[in-house]
Amino acid sequence: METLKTISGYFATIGVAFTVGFLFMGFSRILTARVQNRVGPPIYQNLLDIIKLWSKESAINHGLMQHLGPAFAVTASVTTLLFIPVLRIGNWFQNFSFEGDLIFLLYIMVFGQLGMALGAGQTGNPNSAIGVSRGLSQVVGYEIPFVLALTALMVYHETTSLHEIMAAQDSIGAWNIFVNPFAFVAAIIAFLGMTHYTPFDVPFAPAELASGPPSEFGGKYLGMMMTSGSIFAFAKLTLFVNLFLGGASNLLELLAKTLALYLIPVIIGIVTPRYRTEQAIVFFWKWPTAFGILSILWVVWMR
Amino acid sequence: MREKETTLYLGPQHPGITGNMMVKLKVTGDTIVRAETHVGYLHRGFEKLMEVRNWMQVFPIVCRICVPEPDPNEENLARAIETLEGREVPERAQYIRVMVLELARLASYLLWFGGQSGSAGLYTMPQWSVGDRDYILDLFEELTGGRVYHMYIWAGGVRRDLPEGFADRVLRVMDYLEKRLKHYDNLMLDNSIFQKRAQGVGVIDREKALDWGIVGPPLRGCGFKHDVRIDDPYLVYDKLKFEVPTETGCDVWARALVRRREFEQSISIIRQVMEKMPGGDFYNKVPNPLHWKVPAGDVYVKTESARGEFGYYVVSDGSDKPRRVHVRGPAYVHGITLLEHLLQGANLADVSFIMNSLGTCPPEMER
Amino acid sequence: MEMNDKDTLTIVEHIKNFARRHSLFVLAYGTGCGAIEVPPTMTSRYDAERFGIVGRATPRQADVLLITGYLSVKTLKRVIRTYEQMQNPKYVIGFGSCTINGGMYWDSYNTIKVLDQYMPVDVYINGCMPRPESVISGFIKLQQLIKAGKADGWKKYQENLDWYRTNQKKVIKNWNMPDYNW
Amino acid sequence: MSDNIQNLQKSLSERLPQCSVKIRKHGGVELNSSKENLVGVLAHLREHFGYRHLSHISCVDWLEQNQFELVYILWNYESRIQLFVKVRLARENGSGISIRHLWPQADTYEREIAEMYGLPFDGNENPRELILEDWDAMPPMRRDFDTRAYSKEAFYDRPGREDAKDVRSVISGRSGEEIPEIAIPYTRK
Amino acid sequence: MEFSIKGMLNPLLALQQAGKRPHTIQFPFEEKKVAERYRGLHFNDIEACIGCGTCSTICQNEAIDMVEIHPGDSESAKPGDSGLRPRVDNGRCCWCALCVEVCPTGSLSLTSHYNYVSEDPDSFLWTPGVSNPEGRKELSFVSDTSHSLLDYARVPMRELEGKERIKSFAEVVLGYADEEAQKEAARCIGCSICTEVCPVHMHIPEYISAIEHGNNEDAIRIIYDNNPIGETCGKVCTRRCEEVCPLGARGEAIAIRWLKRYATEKAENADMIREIVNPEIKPPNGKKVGIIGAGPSGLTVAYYLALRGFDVTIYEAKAKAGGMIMYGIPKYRLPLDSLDKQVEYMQSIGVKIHFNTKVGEQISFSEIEKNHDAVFIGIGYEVPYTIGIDGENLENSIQAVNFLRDINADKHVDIGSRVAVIGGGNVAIDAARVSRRLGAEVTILYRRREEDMPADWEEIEGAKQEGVIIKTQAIPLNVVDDGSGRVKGIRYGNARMVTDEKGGRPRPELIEGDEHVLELDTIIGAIGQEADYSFIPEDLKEKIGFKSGRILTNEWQQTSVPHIFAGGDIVNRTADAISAVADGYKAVKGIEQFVFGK
Repeated sequence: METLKTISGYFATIGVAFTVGFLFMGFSRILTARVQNRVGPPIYQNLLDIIKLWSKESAINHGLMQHLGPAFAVTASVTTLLFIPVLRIGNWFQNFSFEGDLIFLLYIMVFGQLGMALGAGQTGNPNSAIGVSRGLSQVVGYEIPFVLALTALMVYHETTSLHEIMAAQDSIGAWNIFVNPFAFVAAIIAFLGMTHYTPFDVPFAPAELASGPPSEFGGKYLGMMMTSGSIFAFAKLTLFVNLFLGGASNLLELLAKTLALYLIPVIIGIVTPRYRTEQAIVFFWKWPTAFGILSILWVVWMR
Repeated sequence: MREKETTLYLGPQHPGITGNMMVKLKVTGDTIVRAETHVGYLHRGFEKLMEVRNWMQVFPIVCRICVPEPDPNEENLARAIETLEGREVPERAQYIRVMVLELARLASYLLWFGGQSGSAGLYTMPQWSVGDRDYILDLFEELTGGRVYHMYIWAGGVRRDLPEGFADRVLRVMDYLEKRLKHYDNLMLDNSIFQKRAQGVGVIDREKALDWGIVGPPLRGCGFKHDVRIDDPYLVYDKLKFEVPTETGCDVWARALVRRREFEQSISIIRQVMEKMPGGDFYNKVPNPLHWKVPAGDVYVKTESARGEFGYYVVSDGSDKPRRVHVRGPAYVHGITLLEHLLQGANLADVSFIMNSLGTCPPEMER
Repeated sequence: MEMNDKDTLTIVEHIKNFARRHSLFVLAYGTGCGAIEVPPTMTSRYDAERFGIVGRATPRQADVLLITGYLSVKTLKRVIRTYEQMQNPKYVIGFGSCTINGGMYWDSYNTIKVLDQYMPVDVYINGCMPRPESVISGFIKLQQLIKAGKADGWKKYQENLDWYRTNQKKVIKNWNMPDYNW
Repeated sequence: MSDNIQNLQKSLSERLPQCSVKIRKHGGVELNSSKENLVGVLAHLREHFGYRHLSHISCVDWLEQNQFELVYILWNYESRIQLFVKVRLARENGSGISIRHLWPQADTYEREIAEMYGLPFDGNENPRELILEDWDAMPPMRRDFDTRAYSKEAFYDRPGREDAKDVRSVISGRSGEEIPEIAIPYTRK
Repeated sequence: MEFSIKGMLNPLLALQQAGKRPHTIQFPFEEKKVAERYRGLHFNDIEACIGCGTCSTICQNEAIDMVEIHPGDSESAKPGDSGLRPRVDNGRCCWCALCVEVCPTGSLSLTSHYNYVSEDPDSFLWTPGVSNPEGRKELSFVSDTSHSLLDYARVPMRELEGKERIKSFAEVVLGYADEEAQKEAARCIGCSICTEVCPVHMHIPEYISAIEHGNNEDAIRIIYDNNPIGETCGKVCTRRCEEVCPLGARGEAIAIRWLKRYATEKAENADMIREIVNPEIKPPNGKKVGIIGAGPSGLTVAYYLALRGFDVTIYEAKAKAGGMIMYGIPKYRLPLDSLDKQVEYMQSIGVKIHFNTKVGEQISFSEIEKNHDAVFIGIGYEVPYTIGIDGENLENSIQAVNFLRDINADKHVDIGSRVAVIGGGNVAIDAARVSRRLGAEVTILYRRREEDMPADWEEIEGAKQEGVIIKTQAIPLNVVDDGSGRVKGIRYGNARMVTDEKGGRPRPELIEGDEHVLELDTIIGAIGQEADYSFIPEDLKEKIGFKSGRILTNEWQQTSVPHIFAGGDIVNRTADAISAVADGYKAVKGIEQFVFGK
């Protein structure tokens, strides 16, 4: 019984993540549209896109990795999600969180990207290849401030368990965003890099790379990638909420917090052009890294 | 992977390319080693088609030569014929033509605003400026009956007079655009990331700029104050007050600023035109188009389009069909010789950006 | 039970069909001068995204190929290649006169005249070039055809590939492309 | 302005005696050069007369005289006088001389002319096709190339318009008028 | 990397836009009004269109075909309409609207309707006006004579001043100069609608085009192809062609007559005509044809038969050839030497003319019949009708035909200083204008309104300019004599127009008591003529069918007596030179067929 409940809990998590993911994306499309002086698509547009893509024939064959790449991505997003406790309390949505899961998360989050990279590399499309290399360069860029920020949190809370970090932020004043604003800034900028919104979308830059790594993926593969994207977006947002905004005790609270967080990259994405790869890396290594280091110093000073 | 030289075909099916053309790039990593422009995807054989059509039938064709800004084509052909025939153009028609050309310039610049920032990933800007361009197209639609292809300027004047109350609507659109220009500044030109992308990119060798046949904003972005409207004034440009802005950066940023400032100048020209618009005739009728013959001779006429000197070399052998109409689009030089040159050593991310700043327009390169 | 299975299948088909017609990814390929009216259609003034119509950069991801006007022989070759790279089901919309019977380039030595000799076309839009409203009407027509199951140009192409290929090779003299084989 | 043109014409005639120099009816000055002198003349104009801007290179096919005419259009940004340099070349087996060492952009013009007229340029062996692809008929811009016939033969027309009638033949058929041979060239179309 | 607050924050101002209402036009739920002169799909007013095909000619895309809307339309259409209508291939059209700008009647326009999508590429063939009858309400880009590409104003013909004219018999019309002619010819759209109503079916668009190109010799050759008295027609033709000229629908028709005149006058004498036309004369075929009357029909028969190798002889009662055009048309309209030149040319190619040979007097009809394989009768209407009022036979009451003949024969006619001409046809006007030239005050009395007058409007205008007074709705009642057998005046009554119950044209009705007397010296009657058939033997007369004074013929001008052909006024009702030429031209074929038994 208990097992059944846990398993159904996993599926519920994935379901919620997927739904929230595509609704958020739909919302961001509408918001973007409104800023752009137009009406925009219906909020469920991404769901239609995904269903359509799944229903397409996919007759492209570039070898095994090409098939596995998107599957990797989905697996990675789902895994990431399942290792993140969605709610602070309660039995539901706790998933596989365990001691030291933060470190694990750091790895698994990159895992999806690597899978994609391998898949894209196999397609032989130079656009994909260049996109992948740009993407990996960018990972190198944003991982440093992100790791620094996480380190600051881990040092501050003296734990690598996400659960415990969440538990420590029991009141608004204890939220890490206020406790360690530098870490938040560093992490959120890294987060921008992770979400691939402008100004950090150079791996996908249509202006020169068509659509970058997924250039050769269509139909089901693209559907998989978009599904994974929706789930992954939610996973990342939840992770950040857990890390900095004290997690959420119910789904509504979670929604509000994730949305607030989600608006940051969306809004910045609307009003900025993209950095070139080297500009992005330099940027990441400058300001966010500085904030990351500051956050650690801050923690050290606080202690 | 980094050191390997990859061949990248940018186009013809590619969102980053301006129109339907191809740039074949050899890249190592993100750096371009060599670039080759391939055109001809839009070749329709205009110049041949003009030789088998009579002088009147040529007019609907020429405006297709440059899709974003058809009017300089019409103006050029009309003026070439007028010169060969010695046909007078009524003053009102000349003012109307200036207005049309400047509106076309504005429309073209609005498209450029979109293209330039869109190619840098600022997707809000094209949504704004292309949407706002529609108001100019509305004016064109009202004036000429066509949104994009106007077929309005023709030998002897213009095709129809201004509609009732048209001047007011033009001025209203001008006010609107001026207001919007501030928004564009905020979003695009003040944007530090945009500046970072644009500055020092696509630098034209200033010493060579004149020799290479560069014209229009790229030339003015190198600090040379050359503009057909002042160098070789046509229509009533010598009766209007306007500035020809120049910048000295020689880079994409300088070109952007030049265009941005010209945008204001064009608005001011249109306001002056509406103020000074004389009455009278708008059309000095040409003979029956079925038998219209233009006296023999050859003439080179040029118009300052949004991208620079737009020239027509027209030869008539006295028959009812042109002997030769040769189009010199500014992109002919910008899009091939100059682009290939500028792309050498440039970053892959800047290709589309540089192309937009040069205003490469494939239909006028290959016609 | 059997009835139920069928019903479920039908419902799934309905959902798929609904999604297909409300999510049309357009390949960003300006093959001809009609491409100048695509930006106004896609941007704020006419905002085609209201219908789920968005641009896509690569043929792999696109559902709709817009042939925006005339095709020179040189472009035709690329368009065929592009079309064949697109994933089924895929649709083609022909813009304006040129795709129907050559338009104003009917006597040009470098442009084809009748597009459906070389690839199937699902919807034709009247105009030279079509206004954004017409373009949107064309998409709405395409949606209706998809709903009715009539937008099956891609099937025709597979079934009559030999015929299309013969026509294509008649104008494309140097066929140095892989022959796709589904 | 007209003074300037006359002065220019005078000094050009003095400095470039190998060319005939005349003031054009529709503005500017025209030089007629021979093929051999062309490069020298253009270089001289560029170096000593300030004609730095090569606006255009055009080619006109004078089929009746069996000649190609190359027209180089130059512009002086200071004196603002347009200069036309014309040179006539043999139509069959003729060739032009490349000037891309003077103006790099001339390369494109020359490639286009070579492709569209079948007129090669000595010193420009750029083999790339510029515009056409796999073209195997007569260079299309030659006057004797019939684009309508080519198009009719090469590209398919949509059927359904065969019922069109000619007004002239309908009228003459109805009235019984017999159009004599002498009149046929004057019939519409 | 410099840090700029402005550069970071200013872009965020763009977010303000999210609070504003988007400017999106939510097509198809809302529609923007299309501009007033938008160039959308075509509409053609089928009724107003005459199928001239100019739209099809100007179209650089060959998008417009001329087709029959219903099968057989092109056969059943009335003259002045080809029966074809434009059909637009929207797979070719580029909506440049050049077709609208050259539509002479203004029937073709573009509508504001532009939206058409279809999966069927064949559905893009439209017949404007038939495919979209509702288009009439959506017209937007319409043709307007003020900015049409066509020139609706005729190049004015230079004429003598009215005052100058009456001083002599000099030709009033001065003719076009080269540029004028070419400019006028350039107005032509070359549609050929006019050729159908021309009785001869002259190749009008072709010779106009030749004139426009400056090839006057070609023009002459084209004219002489089926009209041997082109120059005469160029001066005095009733030009029904100009009535159907498409340009006439909204402006002035092409001056076809003046252009013909211009071209033919370029051949100054018979030798030049011979040289230019340089006709191919077939070797003699041994067949002989006799022609009675050297009027336009007789001359035409003679000319073309001569070219075909016949032995042709004309028997003419008068001293000169030409018939009514020689003796009925005053010199200021048709100088005599102009006709002489053409006759001389005909003689030069082998036409024999026996002058002063009146059939029935100098030679008998049966003799002619005997000596020839076929006979053509073209004697014309030379005997005037009488007015039918009291006092008509008085000394100073004369007939216009006789009067004009005498004047052309340089005889002196005393008409005094006040003249009244009765009638409204060209002969009446001629008589009036000739009388003006003789120094008289002239009044024309006509029963109906001016617009009912059968005479050319140009002639009426000319008469007015010369000071002729035209009294319309005036019915002559009787001639007043001065007691000495001379005319003193004419009594006429004013009339009002009443509509005809049978639907005919309005007819005049005398107003009781509104009677006046016009004092004058001479009355000239000009109400019509008839033929004198007295030379035809009675037995033959019975065989030849007559109907109200005219000989009945078949389409080849053949009478019921197979070897006798007839043409001109005695056959057709139109009574003008060009119809006579047409009759002659048809008779040529008829005679050829008859003689060779085809």
